[in-house]
Amino acid sequence: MSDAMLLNVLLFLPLGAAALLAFVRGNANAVRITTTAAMAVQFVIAMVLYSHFDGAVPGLQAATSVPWIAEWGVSYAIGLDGVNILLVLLTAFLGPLVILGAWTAIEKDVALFHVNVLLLQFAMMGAFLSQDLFLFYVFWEAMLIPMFLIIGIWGGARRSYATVKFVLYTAFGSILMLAAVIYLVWSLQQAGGVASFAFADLLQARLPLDVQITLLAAFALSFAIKVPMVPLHTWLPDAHVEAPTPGSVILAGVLLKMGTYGFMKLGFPLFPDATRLFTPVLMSLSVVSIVYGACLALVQQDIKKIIAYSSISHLGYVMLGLLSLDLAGIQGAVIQMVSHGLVAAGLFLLVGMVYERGHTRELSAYGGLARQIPVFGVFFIVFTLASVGLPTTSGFTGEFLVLLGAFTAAWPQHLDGVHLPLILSVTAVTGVVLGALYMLRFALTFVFGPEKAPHGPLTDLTLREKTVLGILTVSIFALGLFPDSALRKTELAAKTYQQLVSTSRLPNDAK
Amino acid sequence: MLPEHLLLAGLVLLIVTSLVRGMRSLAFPLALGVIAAASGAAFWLASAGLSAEPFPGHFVVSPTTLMVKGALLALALPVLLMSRSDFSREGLGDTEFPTLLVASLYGLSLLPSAASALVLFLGLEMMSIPVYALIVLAFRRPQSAESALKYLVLSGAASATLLMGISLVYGTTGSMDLSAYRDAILQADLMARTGVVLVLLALFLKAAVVPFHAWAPDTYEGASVPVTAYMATLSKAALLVVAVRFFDGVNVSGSMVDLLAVLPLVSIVWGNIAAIRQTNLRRMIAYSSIAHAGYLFYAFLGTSEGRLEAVTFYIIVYSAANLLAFAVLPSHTDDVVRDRMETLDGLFHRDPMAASLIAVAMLSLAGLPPFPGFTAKFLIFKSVIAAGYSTYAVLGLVGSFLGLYFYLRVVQRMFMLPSTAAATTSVGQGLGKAAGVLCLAATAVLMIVPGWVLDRF
Amino acid sequence: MNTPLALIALLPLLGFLLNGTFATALGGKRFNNTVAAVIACAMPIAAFALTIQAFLTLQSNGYTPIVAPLYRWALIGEHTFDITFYFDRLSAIMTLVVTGVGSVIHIYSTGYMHDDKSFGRFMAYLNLFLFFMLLLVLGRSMLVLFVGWEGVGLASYLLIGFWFDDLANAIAGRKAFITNRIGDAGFLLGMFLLYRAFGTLDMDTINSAFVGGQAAMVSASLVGFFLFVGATGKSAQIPLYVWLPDAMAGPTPVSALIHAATMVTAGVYLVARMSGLYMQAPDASQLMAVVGVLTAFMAATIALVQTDIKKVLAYSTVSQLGFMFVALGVGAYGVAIFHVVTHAFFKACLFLGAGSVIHALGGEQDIRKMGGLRKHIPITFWTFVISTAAIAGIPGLAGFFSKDEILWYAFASEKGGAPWLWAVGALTAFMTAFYMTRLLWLTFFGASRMSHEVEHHVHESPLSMTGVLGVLAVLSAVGGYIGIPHFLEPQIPLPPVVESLEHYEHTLLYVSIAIAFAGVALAVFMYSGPASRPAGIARAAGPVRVLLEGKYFVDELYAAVIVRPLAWVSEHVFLKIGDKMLIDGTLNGLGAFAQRSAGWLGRAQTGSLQFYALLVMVGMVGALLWSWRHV
Amino acid sequence: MNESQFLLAIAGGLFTIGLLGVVIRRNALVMLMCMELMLNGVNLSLVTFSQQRGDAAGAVMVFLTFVVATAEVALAIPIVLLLVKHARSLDVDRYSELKG
Repeated sequence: MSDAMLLNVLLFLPLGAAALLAFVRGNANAVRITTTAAMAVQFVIAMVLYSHFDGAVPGLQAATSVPWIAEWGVSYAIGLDGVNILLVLLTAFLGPLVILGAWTAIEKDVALFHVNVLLLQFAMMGAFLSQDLFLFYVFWEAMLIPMFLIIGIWGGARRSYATVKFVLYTAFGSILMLAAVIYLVWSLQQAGGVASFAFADLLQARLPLDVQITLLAAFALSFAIKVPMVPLHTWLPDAHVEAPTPGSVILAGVLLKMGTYGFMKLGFPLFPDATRLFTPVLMSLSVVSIVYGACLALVQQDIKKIIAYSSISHLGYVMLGLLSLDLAGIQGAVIQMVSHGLVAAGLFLLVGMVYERGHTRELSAYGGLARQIPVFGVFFIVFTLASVGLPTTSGFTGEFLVLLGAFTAAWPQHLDGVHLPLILSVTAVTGVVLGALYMLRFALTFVFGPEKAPHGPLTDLTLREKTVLGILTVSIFALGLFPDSALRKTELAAKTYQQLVSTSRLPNDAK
Repeated sequence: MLPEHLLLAGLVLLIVTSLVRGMRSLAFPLALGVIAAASGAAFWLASAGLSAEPFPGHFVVSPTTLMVKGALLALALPVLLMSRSDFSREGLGDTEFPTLLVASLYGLSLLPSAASALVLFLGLEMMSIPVYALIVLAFRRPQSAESALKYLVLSGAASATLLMGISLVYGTTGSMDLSAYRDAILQADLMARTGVVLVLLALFLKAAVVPFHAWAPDTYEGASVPVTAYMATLSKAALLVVAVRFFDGVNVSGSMVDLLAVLPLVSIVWGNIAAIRQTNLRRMIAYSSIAHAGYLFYAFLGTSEGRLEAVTFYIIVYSAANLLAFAVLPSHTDDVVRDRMETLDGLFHRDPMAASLIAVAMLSLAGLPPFPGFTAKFLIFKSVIAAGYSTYAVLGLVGSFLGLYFYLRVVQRMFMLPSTAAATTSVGQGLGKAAGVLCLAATAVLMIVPGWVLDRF
Repeated sequence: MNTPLALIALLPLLGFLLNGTFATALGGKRFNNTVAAVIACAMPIAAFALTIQAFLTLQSNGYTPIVAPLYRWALIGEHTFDITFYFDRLSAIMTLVVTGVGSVIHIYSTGYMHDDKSFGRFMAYLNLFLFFMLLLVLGRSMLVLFVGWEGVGLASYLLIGFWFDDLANAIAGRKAFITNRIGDAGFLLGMFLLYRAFGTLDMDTINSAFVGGQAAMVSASLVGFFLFVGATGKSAQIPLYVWLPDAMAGPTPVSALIHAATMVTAGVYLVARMSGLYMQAPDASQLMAVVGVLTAFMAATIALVQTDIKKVLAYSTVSQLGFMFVALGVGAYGVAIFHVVTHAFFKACLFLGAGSVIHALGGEQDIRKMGGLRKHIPITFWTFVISTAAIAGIPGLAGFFSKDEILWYAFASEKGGAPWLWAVGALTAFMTAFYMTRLLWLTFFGASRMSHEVEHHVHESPLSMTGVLGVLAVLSAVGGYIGIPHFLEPQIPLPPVVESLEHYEHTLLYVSIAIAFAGVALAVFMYSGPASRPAGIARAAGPVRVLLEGKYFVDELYAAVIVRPLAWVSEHVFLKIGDKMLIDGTLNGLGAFAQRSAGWLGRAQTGSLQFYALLVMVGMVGALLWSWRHV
Repeated sequence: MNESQFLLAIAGGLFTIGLLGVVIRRNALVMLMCMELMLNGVNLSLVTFSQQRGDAAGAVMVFLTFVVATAEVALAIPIVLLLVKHARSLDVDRYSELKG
C-alpha cells in the first residue's frame, strides 16, 4: 500500500472504529479494547509513515489531493511535511496511551465517551494533516464538539460553565478567522483569478501590509486562544479542572499544539510582513505567558490547575522559539511542542490516577505520596523534572534550543539598539527558575513530607498504569537524549518556515 | 407532466377521500405518494433538462426551477410524516392535514416558476391561506387561534403591502412581469422606489425580519409541531424563492444595500439574543428562524449570479436541520408540555437516537463545522465579502457567534442534565423517526458532497 | 582507547539503574542490602581503576588530551552539539578525586546507612550523583558540562531530601535546587553568548580562541560574569551560598561527598576549565576575588558561633570555597584546584568523622551535648585531629600548602593580587584555625556533657567507616606534597608575581604559620578552661553575637525581598486582579449582559397584536422615509 | 393635479387609513375590515394604473385580490369566533397569552 493510501487510512481509522463501537456498545471493556486496538493500529501506521518520511525532501510527502467543492477551489488535500510529521506521530502515540491510562476513569456511557474520543482523534489528525484551508478550518472547528461533550458529560461539578466558556472562547476566535479566511481567498481570486484554498497557493499570496495586519490579527486571535497565550488563557484552567482525566490528557497533549501549529503552518508564513511588524508584541506576549503562567501555577491549590497553568508557561516557550526566526529556536519550538505533549500528558495521567484513588484535587489533601505509593512517587518525580526541563529529558531539549535561538537571534539586534528581544529572551531564561519553583512546590507537599491521604490508604499503581507511564518515560528520555533523528525530519521545514517569514511578500515588490 | 398537475390531481383525490367515509384512512398514504411523485417528477424533469413556457410571460419552467421545486417538495415529506404524531386520530385532522398541506404545496410549487406578479401573488396566497387553517386545525388550545389571528392579520397586511408595491411598480413600468421590478429598482423615480421598498418590506414581513418579526414567535408557539415545522421551513423557503425571483438579475447596490443589510443584521443579532432565554422549543426555533432570515437576506447583497444557488442551498440545509429537530422531538399527550425545554433534559438517556439527531440539527443550525450549516453560512458570507461588504460580513459572523450559546444549551440539556420528564411515546413516533432519518440522510449528503449538490443549481 | 572514558561515567549510571530498579520499591526490592552495596561500590571503584588507566595512557602519550566522541546530540544548521569526553591534566585530577573520594565514601556509606530502610535508594542516588559529576568533569562541550552541572544538582536535591518524611529536609532540598537554578540561568546566558560568538560549545576550542585573541566579538568579562553567577550557585558563594548550610539536612556521607568534596567545587572547576577566557577577563576575575574573600570571611565568622557539628563544617566549607575563588580571582587556577583536592581530603575526612561521631551518639549533632569523646572513639578522634590540623593550616599537612599558596598569590599575583586580599584572607585563616579547634575541643576533650544513656551507648564505628577515615586522614596529611599547581602549569600557567614583592614570600609564610598556631592556641585557651570564659566573651560580644548566630539574617532578607513578594504578586495581582477580575470578570460580564438583553428583547414581545402592527408600521414608515431620502 | 393622480392619492389614503386602523382599533372585526380597506386601496391604485396604461393585467390582478381577500375573511371569521368563545370579547388585547 502506498504511503498516500496509508495516510488516508491513518486519518479515517478512528472514524471507522467509532462506527464499529456501535456493535459492541453494550460491553464497556469490549468498547475500550476496540478503541485501544484501533488507536494502536493508527500508531503503527504513523510509525511506518514516520520512518518512510524523508526529511531531506522538500514539500509534501504521502500527499493526497482530490477536488471536494471544485467550484470554490476547495479540495480534500492531506499530506505530511516537516511541520506536522512529529505532531501526527505524537497524536497517534498518545491515542492508545490515553485510553489505557484512563481505563477506569470513565464508568458511565462508556461507548459514547469512546466514540467522542475517536471523533476527536479524527478531527485532530485531520487538522494536522490537511493542506487545504477550508478542510483545515472544518477539522479545526470539528474538534470543538467532541471536546465539548467529553468535558460536558463526564466532567466535574462546574462542567457546564467550563464547557460553555471553552466553546465560546474558541468559537469567537474561529469566527473572525473564518471571515479572514474568506477574505484571503477572495482577494487572491481577485489578484490571480483562480479560487483556491490550497496552502501551497495561499503561501504565494502577496498582500498589502494593512490587509496582512488585519488578517493576521484575525488568525492570531484564533490561534492565540487555542495556544493559549495570556491574556486569552482563562478558559484553559477551567476546562482542565472540569475535564475527565482522558479529556485533560488529550487537551494538554495534543489540542494545545493546535494553536502553535497553526501559527507555524499558517499564521506567520501567510502574512510575513505583518508578522515581522508585530513580532515585538507577540514576543512580549509569549514571554508574559511564560512568566505569568509560572507565577499563577505557583499559587494554585488545585493539582490540575497547577499543570494547566504550567502548560501556558511551556507553550510560551514554543511561541518564543517560533518568533525568534532562528533555526535553533524554531527547531526547539517543534521539539518543545512534542515534549510538552508527552510531559503534560504524563502529569495529567498521574494526577488523574491520584484523583481516582483520592477523589479530590486539593493539593493540601495529599502528602508523602512517595512513601505511601512509591512507584507513583518515582514516576511523578520523573515527569516533574521533565517539566522543569532537567537535562536528559525532552523538556530540556526544547527549552534549551528555544532559549538558545531566542538569545542568539536577539544578541546582534541589540548591538544596533534593538533591546526588546534581548530583554525578553533574558527574561525567558529566568523563566526556568520559576519553572523549578512551581513544580517543586507542587512536589514538595504532594509526594514528600508527612504522609497524608483524603480517606484511607491509597493503593499503588497497577501494572497497566505502570506500563503506560513507563512508555511515556522512555519516550521523554529518548527525545531528551537523542533528539537528532527527530530534528533531521523537521530541519528542512524549519528552514522553509524561517525563509518564508523573513522574506517580504508585499504586492509592490512582486517579481 | 409537471409536478403541479400531480399535486392538483392529488388534491382533488384527497378531497374525495375526505368526503367518502371508508376512504379517510387513505388520505395520508395518498398525500405521501402524491408529494413524493411530484418531487420525483420535478427532479426527473430537471435532469431531463426540460425548459418551457406553458403560459408565456407568467409561468416558465427550467431545470433550475424544477430542481428548486423538487427540493422543496421533498422537504415536505418529513413534514407529512411527522404530522402523524399530532393528526392521526379520526376527525382530528387525519384527512384535513394532508389535504391542506398538498393545497399549500400546490401554491408553493408555483412560486419558483412564476414570471409575473400575478402568478407569484396567486401562488403566495395559495400557499399561505391553507396554513391559517392548519394552525387552528384540531383546535387543541385557545392559543392556537390567537396565533392564527396574529399570523393572518399581519401576513394579510403583508399581502396588501406587497400588492401596493407591485401596483406602484406596475404604474411606473406598465408591466406585471417580474423583470419590471428590476427596471423599477434602477429608476430614480420616487414612486418606483416606493413600490420597490414596499415589496421588499412585504417580503421582510412574511419572512419575519426585524422589526416585522413579532408575529413569528407567537405563531410558531401556538401552532402544532408539524405546522410550526412547515412554517419555519417551507413557507419561509418559498418566501425566499419569491425574493430571489424579484431580485433576479438585480445588482443590489447603493441605498438598497443598507436596507438589505441593516435590517437583516439587526434580526441576526435580535433573533440570536432573544433566543437565549426561551424556555419553549418552538419559540426558540422561531427566534432562530428570525436570525436565519437575516443570513438569507444577506445573500442578496451584490450581484445576482450564484444568489439562487446560495439561497437554495441554505434553505435546504436549514430546513433539513429544523425538520430533523422537529421530527424526532419526543411527542407528548400535552402539546404544551411537549416543547417545554425541560422535556429535553437528559433525553439522551431516554432516547439516544432522538437526542443525537436533535444535537446534529442544533449544531447544524449553529453553523458549526463539519455540519452543512457551516457550509451554507460560508457560502452566504463568501458572497457578501465577494460583493465587497466585509464589514457587514464580519458583523454578521459575530452575530452568528451569539447564536452558538442557545443551540449548545439544547445539547447540554439533552446530554448533560439528569432526566426529569418521564419517557413519552405515542403514535407516529415511528414515522417521526423515519422522517428524522430522511432528514439525516439529506444532511449527510449536504455535509459530505456539498460540491455535488451545489452543481445542481 | 575511547571506551574507557565513556565507561568511567557510564558505570555509575549502570549502578544507579540496577539499584534504582531492583533495590527500591520500583522493582519491589529484589536486591537485598548486601547485593545493593556490592553493586553500588563496585561501580565507582571500577571507574576509579579505569581513571587510573586513562591517566597512565595520558601520561604515556605526553599529556596530549584524550578526546573520545560518543555521539551527536543535535545538529542545528551547520553547528553541531556533540557528546564528547575530554581527558587532560585538569580533568584527570578532578576525575581521580571524584572517583577516588567517591569510592571511599560509598564504602563508608554502606556502614553508615546500613540500617536505613531505603538503603538501596540511597546507594542508587550516590551512583547517580557520581555519574553526573563525572559527566561534568569529563565533558568536552559546555553542554555536557551543563548536563552534569544540573544533574549533580538533581542528585543533591534528592539526597538532601533523602529523609523526606520530615518536611524540613524536603524543603532544604528544594532550596538547594532553586538556588542552583538561579545560578544555572546565569550559566545558560554565558553559554549562549559563547555559542553566539563561536558557534560551538567545545571548551578547548573556546579557550584557545580567547588565548589566541580571536574572540573580539564577545566580551570575555560579560561571559566570565555570567559563568561566575553559575559558579556562585553551585559553589555556594555570596549571594547564593544560603543553600549549603541547610543542605546538611542530608545524610552525612552526602554532606561529605557532595557538599564538601566534589559537587561544590564544580564552580571552581568550571572557572579553571575556562581559564583561557578568564585570563582575558580582568574585571570578572577581580569580582571573583572580592566575592571569594568576602564569602570566606563571612562564612568563617558565622562558623565561630555554630553549635551543630555539621553546620560548623558546612560554613567552613563555604569559607574554604571562598579561598578557592580568591585563588581563581587572582589567576592562580592551579592553586585553586590544589586547594580543591586537599580540601576534598580533609573536609571529607572531617565530615565522615562527624558522621562517625553522630553515629556513635545515635544521632546527636549538638556539640554542646558532647565532649570527652576521645576515649570512647579513638580512631575517629585521631583522624579528626589530623584533618582539623590540616584545615587549620598546621605546617606539613595538606591544607597548609594549598592555603598558603592561595594567600601568597592573593598578596603578590600580578593579576589582581592585593595586600588587603591577603589581610582578610589571613584573618579568615586565623578564624578557621580557631573555630575548627573549638569544634575539636568541644567534641572530644573536656568533661562529657552527654546524657547518661547516650554515653552508655557510645561505640566506635564499624571498620567500613573507620577504615575510610584512616585513608582520608592519611591523604589529608600527605596530600599537600602532590605539586598539583606545577603539574597543571603546562596547561594552566600560574600568574606572574610582582617582582617588588617576591622577597616577602618567606615572611608571609611565617606569618601564616603563626596565625594558624595562634588560632589553635586561643581556642584551646578559651575552651579548656571553665565554661565562664567563652560565655563572658559572648556576653561582651552582645549584638555581634546575635548577628552571627542569626547568620547575618540573610535568609530572612531573601524571604522578605524576593520569596514573599513573588507569592503575593502572583496571588493578589495576577490571580485575583488579572485572571479573576479583569479577564474573567469581563467575559462573565458580557455573558450576563447578553442574558439581560435577552430579557429586554423578551419583554419587547408583549403579545399584543396591535403593538406588533405598530412595530410593522413604524418599520415601514421609517424604511420609506429613509429610502425617499436616498432615492 | 389630474384625475389619475387624485385617484392614486385616494388609494394611498385608503391604504394608510387601513394600516392605521389595524394599529389603532382594538376590535378584532374592525381590524379585519381595516385590512380589507388596505386591499381596497391597492385595488383602486391597480385599476387606476391599468386604465392609465390601457393594459388589462392590472384589472386582472384586482380580481385576484378580491378572491384572496374573500378567502382570508372566510378563514378569519371562524378564527375570531373561536377566540370570542374562549375570551368572551372582541378586544384583541385580550388575546395576548403568547408572549416573551
